[in-house]
Amino acid sequence: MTKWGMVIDLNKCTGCGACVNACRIENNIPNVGEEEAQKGRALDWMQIVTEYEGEYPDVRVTHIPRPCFQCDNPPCTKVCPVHATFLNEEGLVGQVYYRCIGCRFCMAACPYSAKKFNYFEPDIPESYEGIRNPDVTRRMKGVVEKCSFCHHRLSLAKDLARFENRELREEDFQPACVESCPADAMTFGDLENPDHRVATLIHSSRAFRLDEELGTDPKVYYLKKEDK
Amino acid sequence: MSEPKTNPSGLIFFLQIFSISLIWIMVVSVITWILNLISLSRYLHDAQNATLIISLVVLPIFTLLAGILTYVFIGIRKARPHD
Amino acid sequence: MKQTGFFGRKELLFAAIILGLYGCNSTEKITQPIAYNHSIHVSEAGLYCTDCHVGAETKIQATLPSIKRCQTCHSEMQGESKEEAKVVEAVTNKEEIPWNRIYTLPEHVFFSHRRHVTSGKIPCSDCHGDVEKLTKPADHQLVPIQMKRCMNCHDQKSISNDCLTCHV
Amino acid sequence: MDALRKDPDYTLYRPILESDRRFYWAIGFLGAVVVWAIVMYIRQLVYGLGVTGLNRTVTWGFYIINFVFFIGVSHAGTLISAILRLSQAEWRRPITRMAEVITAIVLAIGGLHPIIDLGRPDRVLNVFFYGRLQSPLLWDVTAISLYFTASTVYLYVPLIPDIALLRDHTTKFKKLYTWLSWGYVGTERQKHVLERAMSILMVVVIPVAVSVHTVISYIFSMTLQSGWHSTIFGPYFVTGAIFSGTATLLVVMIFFRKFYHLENYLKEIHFQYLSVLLLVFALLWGYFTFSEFLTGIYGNEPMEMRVIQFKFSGAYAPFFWMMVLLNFVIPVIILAFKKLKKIPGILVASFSVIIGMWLERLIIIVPSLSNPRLPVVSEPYIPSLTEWSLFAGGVAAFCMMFLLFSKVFPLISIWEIKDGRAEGLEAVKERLESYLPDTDVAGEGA
Repeated sequence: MTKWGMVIDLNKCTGCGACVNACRIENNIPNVGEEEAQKGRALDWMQIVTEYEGEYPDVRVTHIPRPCFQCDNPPCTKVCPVHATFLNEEGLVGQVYYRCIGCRFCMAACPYSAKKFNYFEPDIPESYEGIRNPDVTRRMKGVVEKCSFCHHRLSLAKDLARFENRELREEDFQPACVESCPADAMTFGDLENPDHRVATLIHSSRAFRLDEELGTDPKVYYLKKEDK
Repeated sequence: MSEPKTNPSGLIFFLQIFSISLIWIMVVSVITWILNLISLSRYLHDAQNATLIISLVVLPIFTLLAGILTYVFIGIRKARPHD
Repeated sequence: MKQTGFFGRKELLFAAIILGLYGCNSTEKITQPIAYNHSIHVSEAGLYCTDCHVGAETKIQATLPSIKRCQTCHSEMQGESKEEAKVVEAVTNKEEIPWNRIYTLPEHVFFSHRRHVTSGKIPCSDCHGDVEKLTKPADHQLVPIQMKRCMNCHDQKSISNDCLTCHV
Repeated sequence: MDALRKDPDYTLYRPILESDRRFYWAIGFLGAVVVWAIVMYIRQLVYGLGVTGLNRTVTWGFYIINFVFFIGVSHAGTLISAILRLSQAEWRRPITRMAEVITAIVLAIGGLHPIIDLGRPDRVLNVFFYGRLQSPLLWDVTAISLYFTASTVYLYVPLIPDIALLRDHTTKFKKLYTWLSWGYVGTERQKHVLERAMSILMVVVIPVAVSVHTVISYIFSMTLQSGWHSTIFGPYFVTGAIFSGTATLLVVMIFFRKFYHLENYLKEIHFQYLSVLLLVFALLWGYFTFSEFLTGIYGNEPMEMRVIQFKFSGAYAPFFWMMVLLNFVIPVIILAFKKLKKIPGILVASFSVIIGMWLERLIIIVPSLSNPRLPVVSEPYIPSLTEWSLFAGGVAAFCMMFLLFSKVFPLISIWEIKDGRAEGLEAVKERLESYLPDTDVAGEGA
């Protein structure tokens, strides 16, 4: 069984935000505008969480890109009253916008603040129509959304592989954030397939997951930042 | 003045029958609803058994409440003095 | 005391109106600019669906035929039909015929024709009905799009019914 | 009609028969507030939940606070009335009806709040078609609908004899009363039927009431959020619910005593007795709060501590200490001293508890959400005009529905008062004698 996962090397991550922007464009994430962003309603699926350690001038900054962790034991899917968010067979946590009733229980339950809520009708300007990704559903007001590991890309990759009558390869399916990372800090693949780089990377001595003690079993691993 | 009080006219009788049937319709729909949800959760394999029990407990209480109400309605009507 | 039935005449009328309204909620009929005859094209000209609706086998979307498709046969009259004359006229003027879509998927559904037609080997008529026997253009979906139908078929063919398969 | 005027309990009928100008003013004002709230809600429907002050991390605000608060208040009624009836406390007679009405009305209003809170209320039926039983929200739907049914039945059944009295003695709403009284005239058999039904209901309603608020607390305690994930939440919420409910009942009693001149029925002693309950629950609430925070602080789990510090000395400190003051210090001081425990004092204590319990719900919900586990930026939650309006609308709807109820049905159970006069005295005497040791048994043994 495949189990998609991601490894992010914090040593390499510079916090440039390319992944955030790639995600925005790939997934038709609307720009909420400055005023709304000030209120804390930005819709970015990929967020860079910055951790500061130490006092000035010896500050150590760690940038942690945070997609949805696609937990294997997701706290969000348990509480959804209508099966709008669920864990699928490949270990991806899905979010179906047309089923969601907008109770925001999953947001309250997610310990990683990975879910976002459309407080207003998402505004995608006319001029964006040409570059809008037709494979990703445009969200409507009042629903919760989140990172899907670019599942539409997986669909297309599988489709193409079947069409060309071959197995799915590692490079066939890469989420937009991984693809765009200029520092090559992100690796994506099947955690249970020994041929994929992620499968070996997660056994690295630097590998850890955020808030592992919660038992949520996230599928996004980080490689610890080390002083060089 | 006290003539229609124990032998209600057609409209009121209809309303009374209506209110009894309403509570039963509600109980039956709640039961079908919960059972439907249980079968759904079986299909999706996503509910722990304990959570099913929480919802199942509700059903007899709903039925009991409807039963009490019916008992009161019919009991009072039957026991009224005939004139 | 006046004896009346359980329901008066007014109530019956009212109920009839409600039921009538419920029954008549038929959808809008779709009309085509040209009364296209599927049956002739399939049985006499020996065409396949994918000859005109290109993309069904290789792409995500099947398409409505462009005028270039019609041009291959209808650059001049084949028969005597008035409808054909319209096609020939369009071909000579190099105008696209404004066909109207009957099947449109809601935006939140991802459906790949390639996956179903080529990989799944599902005949067109499973989802679109017996279009090949139609002598007039269909004015409604012969087999309506319903999630229940999709899920039943997926169940029977033991294909994943995971929501993410179709809804992203 | 004239016969009714000679009835010693004419005061109880009077609100139904006569309305003065104050009543219309009150209804007009409350109605305006409710209409305003509805307008604001429609605005929210059109624009989306963006009109509230909620944001990315604080996803639940006023609506859920009010939901928990209102459902809590609703506990007063049915529970208090059922316990008092079950324990055959004779002083219950003028109190039970008001308590039950509070439950039914507040529950209806509180039950609406989750729907107000939904981003897509148009899809609420999904809960019925595709609901998932493992979600605590689904347990809520079932529990609240059960509790609403139970408390409405429990309000209605003891109301039947009063409806029959109204049907026989008044001319207003004749059809309604005839419909709802089912031909009750008070024969022995009919009384027996009612008594049996009531005794079953009393027993059923208590566990239902307790379980409902436990289930509400599960919404929070089932998540992993620090400050919510606590085993004590079930009983803590139930205690808080009865606490705020009792306070509301006292306020309602004091108000209607003045408004409808019920001094002859709601005497000082009733308030004294009920306020003892309020005092007990104030202490109980203090105990629960103490254990909740002590375990958190002693364990010193970093996330838990962050939330606790946010409450103790952070942005929510004013609300927290205000809550302790209003919920514990003020009521305990007022109710522990006989001199202060008069009706004005009780009114002050009750109001302080109502506000304090609302703050408690705020303190439970917002600080946990404001402190997400990951150091993502969390903006402060500032409720918008829409949320305040809907809050005011909820309170106004409660007052208005209560006033309207008082114009159709008596707020004090007339038949229970009459029964108390006719049989209560004898029954209590008999019962008391049965408690006491028999005087002649000792002599026989010698």
